[in-house]
Amino acid sequence: MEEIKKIAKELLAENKVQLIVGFEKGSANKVRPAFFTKPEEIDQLIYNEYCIHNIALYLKKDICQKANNLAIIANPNVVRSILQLASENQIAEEKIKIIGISFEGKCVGLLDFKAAEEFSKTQPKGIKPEDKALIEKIQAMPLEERFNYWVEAFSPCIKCYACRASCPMCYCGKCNVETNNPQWIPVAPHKYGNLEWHMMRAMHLAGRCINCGECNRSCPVNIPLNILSYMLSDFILDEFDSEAGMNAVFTPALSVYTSVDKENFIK
Amino acid sequence: MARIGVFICHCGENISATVDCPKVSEVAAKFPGVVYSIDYKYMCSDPGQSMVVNAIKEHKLTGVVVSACSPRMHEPTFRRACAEAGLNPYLCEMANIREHCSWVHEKGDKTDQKAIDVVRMMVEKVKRNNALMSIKVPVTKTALVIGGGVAGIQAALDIANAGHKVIMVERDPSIGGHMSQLSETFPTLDCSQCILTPRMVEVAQNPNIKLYTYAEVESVEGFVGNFTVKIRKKAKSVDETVCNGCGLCTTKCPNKKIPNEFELGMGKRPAIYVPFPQAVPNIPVIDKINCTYYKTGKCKICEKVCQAKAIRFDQEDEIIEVAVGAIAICTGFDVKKTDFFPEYGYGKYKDIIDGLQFERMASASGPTSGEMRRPSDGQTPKKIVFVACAGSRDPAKGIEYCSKICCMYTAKHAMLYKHKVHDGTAYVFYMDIRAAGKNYDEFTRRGIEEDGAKYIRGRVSKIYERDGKLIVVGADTLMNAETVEIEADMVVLATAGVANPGAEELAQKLHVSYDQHKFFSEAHPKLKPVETNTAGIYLAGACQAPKDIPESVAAASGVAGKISCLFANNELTREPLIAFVDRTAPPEYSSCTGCFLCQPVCPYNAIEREDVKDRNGNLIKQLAYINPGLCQGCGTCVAVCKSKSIDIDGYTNSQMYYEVDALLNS
Amino acid sequence: MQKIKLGYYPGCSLEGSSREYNESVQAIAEKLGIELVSIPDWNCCGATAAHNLNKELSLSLPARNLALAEEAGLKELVVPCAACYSRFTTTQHELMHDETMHQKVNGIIGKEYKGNLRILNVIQFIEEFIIDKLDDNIKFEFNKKVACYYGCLLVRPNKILNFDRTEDPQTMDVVMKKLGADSIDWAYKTECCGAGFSVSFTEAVGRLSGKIVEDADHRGAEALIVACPMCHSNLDMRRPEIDKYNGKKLNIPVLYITQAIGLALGIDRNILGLQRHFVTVKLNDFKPFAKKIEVENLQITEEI
Amino acid sequence: MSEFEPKIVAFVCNWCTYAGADLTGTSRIKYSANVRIVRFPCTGRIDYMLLTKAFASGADGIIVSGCHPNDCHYTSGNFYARRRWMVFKKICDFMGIDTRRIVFSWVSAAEGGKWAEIVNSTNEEIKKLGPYESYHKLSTQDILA
Amino acid sequence: MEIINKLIDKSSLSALIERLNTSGKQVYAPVTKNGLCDFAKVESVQEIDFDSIATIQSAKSLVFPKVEKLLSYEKTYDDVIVKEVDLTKIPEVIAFAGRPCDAAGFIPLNAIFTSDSVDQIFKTRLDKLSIISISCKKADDFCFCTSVNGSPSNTSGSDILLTEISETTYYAEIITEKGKAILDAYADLFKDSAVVDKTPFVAKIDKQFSTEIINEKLKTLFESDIWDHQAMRCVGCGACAFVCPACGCFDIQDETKGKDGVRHRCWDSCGFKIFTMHTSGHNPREKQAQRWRQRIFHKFSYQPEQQQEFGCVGCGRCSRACPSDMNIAEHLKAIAVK
Repeated sequence: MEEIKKIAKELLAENKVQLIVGFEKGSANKVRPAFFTKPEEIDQLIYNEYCIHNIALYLKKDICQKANNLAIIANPNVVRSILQLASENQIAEEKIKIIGISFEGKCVGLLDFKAAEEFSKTQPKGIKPEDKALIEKIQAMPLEERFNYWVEAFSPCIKCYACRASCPMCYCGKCNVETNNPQWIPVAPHKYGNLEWHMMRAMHLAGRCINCGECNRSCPVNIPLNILSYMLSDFILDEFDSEAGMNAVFTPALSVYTSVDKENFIK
Repeated sequence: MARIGVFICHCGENISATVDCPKVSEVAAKFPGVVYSIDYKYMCSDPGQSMVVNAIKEHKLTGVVVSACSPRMHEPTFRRACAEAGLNPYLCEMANIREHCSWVHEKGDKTDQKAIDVVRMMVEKVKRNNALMSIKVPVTKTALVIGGGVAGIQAALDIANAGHKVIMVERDPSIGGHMSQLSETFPTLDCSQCILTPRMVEVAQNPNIKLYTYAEVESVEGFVGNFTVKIRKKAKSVDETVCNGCGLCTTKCPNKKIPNEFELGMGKRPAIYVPFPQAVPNIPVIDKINCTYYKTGKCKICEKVCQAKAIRFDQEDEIIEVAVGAIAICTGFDVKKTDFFPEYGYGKYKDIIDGLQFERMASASGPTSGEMRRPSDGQTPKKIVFVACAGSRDPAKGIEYCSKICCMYTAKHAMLYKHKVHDGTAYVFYMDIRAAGKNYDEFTRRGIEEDGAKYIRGRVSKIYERDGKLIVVGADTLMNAETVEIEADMVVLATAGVANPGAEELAQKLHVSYDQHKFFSEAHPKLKPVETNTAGIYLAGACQAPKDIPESVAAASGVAGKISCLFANNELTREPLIAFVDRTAPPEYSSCTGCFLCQPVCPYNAIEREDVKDRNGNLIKQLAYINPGLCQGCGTCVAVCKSKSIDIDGYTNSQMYYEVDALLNS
Repeated sequence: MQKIKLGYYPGCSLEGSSREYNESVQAIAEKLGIELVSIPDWNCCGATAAHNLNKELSLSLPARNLALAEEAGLKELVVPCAACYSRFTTTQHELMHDETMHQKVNGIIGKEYKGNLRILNVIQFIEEFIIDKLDDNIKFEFNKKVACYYGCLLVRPNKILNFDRTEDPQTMDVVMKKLGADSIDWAYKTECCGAGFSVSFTEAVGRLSGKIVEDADHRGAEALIVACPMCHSNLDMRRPEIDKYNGKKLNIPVLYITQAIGLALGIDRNILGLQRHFVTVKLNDFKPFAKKIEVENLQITEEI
Repeated sequence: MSEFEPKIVAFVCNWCTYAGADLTGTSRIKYSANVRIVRFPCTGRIDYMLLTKAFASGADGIIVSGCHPNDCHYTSGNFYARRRWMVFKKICDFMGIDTRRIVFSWVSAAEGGKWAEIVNSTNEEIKKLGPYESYHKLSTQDILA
Repeated sequence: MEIINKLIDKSSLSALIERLNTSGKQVYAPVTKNGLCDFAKVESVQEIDFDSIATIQSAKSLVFPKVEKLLSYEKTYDDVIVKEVDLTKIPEVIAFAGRPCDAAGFIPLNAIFTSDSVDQIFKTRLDKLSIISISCKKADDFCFCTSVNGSPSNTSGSDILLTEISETTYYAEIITEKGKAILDAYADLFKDSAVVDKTPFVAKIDKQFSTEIINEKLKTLFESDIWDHQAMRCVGCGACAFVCPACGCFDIQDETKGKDGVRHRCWDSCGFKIFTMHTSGHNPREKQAQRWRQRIFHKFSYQPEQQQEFGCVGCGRCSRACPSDMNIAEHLKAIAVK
């Protein structure tokens, strides 16, 4: 914590960055994302086990886009998001300094992309045992029950799009659901509209999701939609040996192929 | 509001015998947006087309659905008719109710319903068609000929003689190809080199032809009329502009024990060499792998003896970029080596050779000066066995096809052998004698009847060596399939003609398709035999399938004709069914996010990065841009784009969506 | 040493006319710490020409054995008899490629055959589980000139078995070279021994097997090495007919490859069943094993 | 009640399967009339959203078919499609969407017979499965109600 | 109408819910399922969660559902046949055990839907809705009703307000005719009561600012940089608007299936970028800060000016739901002292 503050303060004091993205105390006993531009503000900066928001999200927001250079307090999820965003031409290495923090909360200092890649590979994967258990539970259900499970699970969805808004990988200026003529995904939050929306989102994240679980955390009605992506990430790693968030130069699984991709269902 | 006309064709009785065309027309008339619907006996006939033309004018149609045969058949016909009536041709769609309906289903309500549904789907699609302008592109009137065998030579000369520029690229140090290796040619038994060499010289001397030997195609970009080709000119270590071809270096080279490729390993050559005496160009190259200097850093004898001071040890590969308008692939074929045949000893018996090796042995300029001497001990074989169909027509070997030339050359070989070894016996094992061709059957007959080649109809199951003889075990199917065992001195396998080893890689560079045997695929087996599926790229010779010399030459002249037709125009029109990226007003500029995940999926490298800049030149956004000249319209990028920022004319998201949506109403 | 447990299908021959094959397989397995578990309640594999007459039966007989092996929780199944191996592998191939037949056969045998089993012939068994252990356990070099005889069933049809090169197989040669043998190149490696006529038309056996034995002998082989009970029977038991065909008496003995390995491992000749052979196995004077023998690993899958 | 006649939509590429289906016609091989063919330039163009859209539009079964691997007119569109389908099938399975109703196949321009077989076998399979009620209810009946 | 004061035993609530149900009314009340408390249809009092401070979502979906059919249509060859919604099919609903802020939310919502032209569907739903609220015993850090003219025992918006005054008894204030109708129908469950001072029985929530000050300050703050500052961490989702009892923005969507179609109304949020996006691609509220400003201005400036109602009831739901901890009370306080 003190080390983080020290690095942050120095970066600002020595004019190495214009902006630091981190956390501060929030309302009640929450923490919240915060932005620091002056060394003296760094006293407000905190980092603790509650700082789990994937603040890589802000790299694509105005505040960070305007800054010429910035630093970000980055746990492994944020680091992986940064690498994935970089691979998708969304951020440039020269603009960003990564203050790496392990899942245990240990500061590993400033990381360039090369070091970030190493760091990302050594850190454990994000998936939680309870999520894994839920995936297995669902997979064990008979077909119709699986379908009904999801229809029910999505039924509280109000299409507030917090999942999309808080996902660093959902940076499209115009989301597919906002594309009309044709209207691919029904906008209305009825059961069908919800099912198609979440399926489409999972497909769009396929091979790109870094499994931070932010979508689930942000969802005001607690839909376990992160497991859709978890499940696909697992599949894609197994099937194509492809894993998002590990390399700054990377082509996601659905934008490449090998002539020997193995399936067993094409007649 | 859309004003769609629907035209239902009976196709004589091809459609109407199964589909109730008047009923389909009646139902279609009630589809929203349809203002005119009619059925007629032959829509593609003149009166039929006139109906379309008149209806467009009379009913002010904004779109046309012709419900008839496959669009692969008559789409151009009806698009032309629309254009004639002043309707943009791309506002015409075809509903396939013949190949996909009347010909494959029984008469009945279900089939009628299907026809109706198909028409409805196309009506919904055509409502959303965009008027498109065909794309005009300039034509670079230079042709690239890849491969300098007889096909390449013929194509290059014909194109050059039509007045166009030609660039020829040959992988080996000399042009000439396999034909230059042959001894005599069937069915006339004239000397191969005697007829080929003058043509080779002509290529070298034609001012319209630029020849690159010892060179390979590195990459090809672009499209018909406008290809950019990078050619790798491998370092010959000899300055071609200075060398006078005296050949002194090749005689002085101390390292003369290198297996000679031209002689198929049966002769030797030095490290600096000209492949054969009549080579064009007559410039030696240094084989860097075997050259003593390149291996040890010492020697340089060639440099010392060269009067012209032409040796350049520091020469490097050179990449030359050329612009061409058309490409002729004339890369030829290869033959399977004898090690392909486990039952014939996996190539371990020295006296089993392939047909091409026999050609060299029979050639007066070959390693034995045309004398029959077997490789193992130089003895003259008294008993020789020719095995036709060695690999060919054998599904178990993965080569189902007939290699076509073997029957003829095997007959020729048997004759040549008999002409040289009068007391020898020549056996030929064969499956069938395929001698269709002018004077071909007469030729094989001569081999049997006059030269006494012993033809045995049957296959050779195995060959093994025992006590210095090759035991050829086969069956004579005309003699009760009895086992035949011949103790031979030498065996010649007419091994299968196969694609060049580099064919697949070249096909991928050129984006042309190839069959499972890696032979290049023609666009249509009958009607487009020298075209590929990629516009502007043509095929001649045995790179397409095994061919003999006359066929290769005919195809090459065909290609030259096609290319000359292409070059007769200054501009080309292309189908405008290509992808494009959404653009909109600032500050968005586009819904494209610049993730460029579309870029790797494009097979044509048509997706570029476009910088959106403000007036001061500062970068605002980077967007995908699809080069309309390069895009071939596969649409893979469309499906990959998450924000639906890419769409493709002819198959837009909207068209496909509503085509599917139209299913519901049945 | 961790004990390896593998499924085992001896089949009828190995219980009868080719007991020494069974004995030698068991002996080397035991010596090298491998437990071979026989399929409980196994039945005949149906290896005759029956598959030409009744396809369902010819698939069901092996399928039942395979299903039983799966039920017993076995992952690999060692099938030393080449004929059994051929039927088993063919059955697996056919059922996995024909769902209708698969269902039908499941119905006939009243069990569900899943197709998860790996079926190994004796050479595959040796390659996978024996060969690596040889260096540490070998006592004698098999310093003899041998002709490895594969016969028809071990490598054909290649499309189904996908094992070794059909026309010029090498796997046995590699094993024998590893034992220190001089494995010769000869002409009759995969020629038919006439097994189909073993009883009914021994004259044909005499001719077919005669050529095999003669060529091996002619090229100076001191032993024929086989991996199939049928081949062994013909080449060993039909020696009178063979000699009659060749017009001379040939004394070259015929050994199962497992017997050869057994000898190299120093197992007693009687345990390996050598005394049961018709042609006396005189081979002795084996050199004590001195150093690891490096054998160049030939590419042994057919490339087409 | 008359027998259930499934609605099957086929998404096919122009160069292989569409041409293959043309060949089925030219060869006069009969197959079920329950299929409706939608032509695309390439399987690479086929958006997975169109597949769910087809179910939502009342389809009971879907065929997706294109050039065999290595045969793609555009060299690689079918390879990308194959990956996309692998992932799409996975998510569909996970979400309880009945992938038995989606048949993927490679049918070349020369495989007229295979095309007829694919259509017929799909038709039989879907007949066994019955109408895709759960999806139609969700996507259409519930919404229009 | 003058408030009628009554008492009702806690034990009678069970009968009340049951009898309301049997009379054909649909009773909606806070129910906790999978750790989430939201309004749901109940048939017995046991299902109800009386303890939660507030449901995640407000009660607004009872009159303004997240998706609602406005009409259906059928396209013919040359026409469109429109079928209106049958208003008589709209059920009578009781919103039970919501908080005073839930009830208060219906006031600005009603103003949005009925102030100039009257939205018949909304009006019918609201007319058929009776609201029986319960005063708040507890509050959390996000509650700020007292700053926006409300209170934990505020009666406005409710038809009946219950306040727990003992372990066994609720004090019931019958506020409107609709409330009286319920009282009359189930009079046996109520007992007479004098006026009770509710203050000791309800939560204490400090007033942090006043709506008047906010309204006044906003007049000069349109161009202020405070919006940039406050909206910095906003992720731009619609959670705040969708859980807000007073947010009434909606989107209209036609969903067509072949020739049949329906027109849907579904929730929309001014926080979304696309909310004001023009066809041309131009967006007058291009930045998130502008959208945040719109949210505050609408609730505290435009709505009071045009409809004489503030668009915020201080329930704090938006702050609780916000993925990036945008606390509206904190931001309003900052505006008040600017």
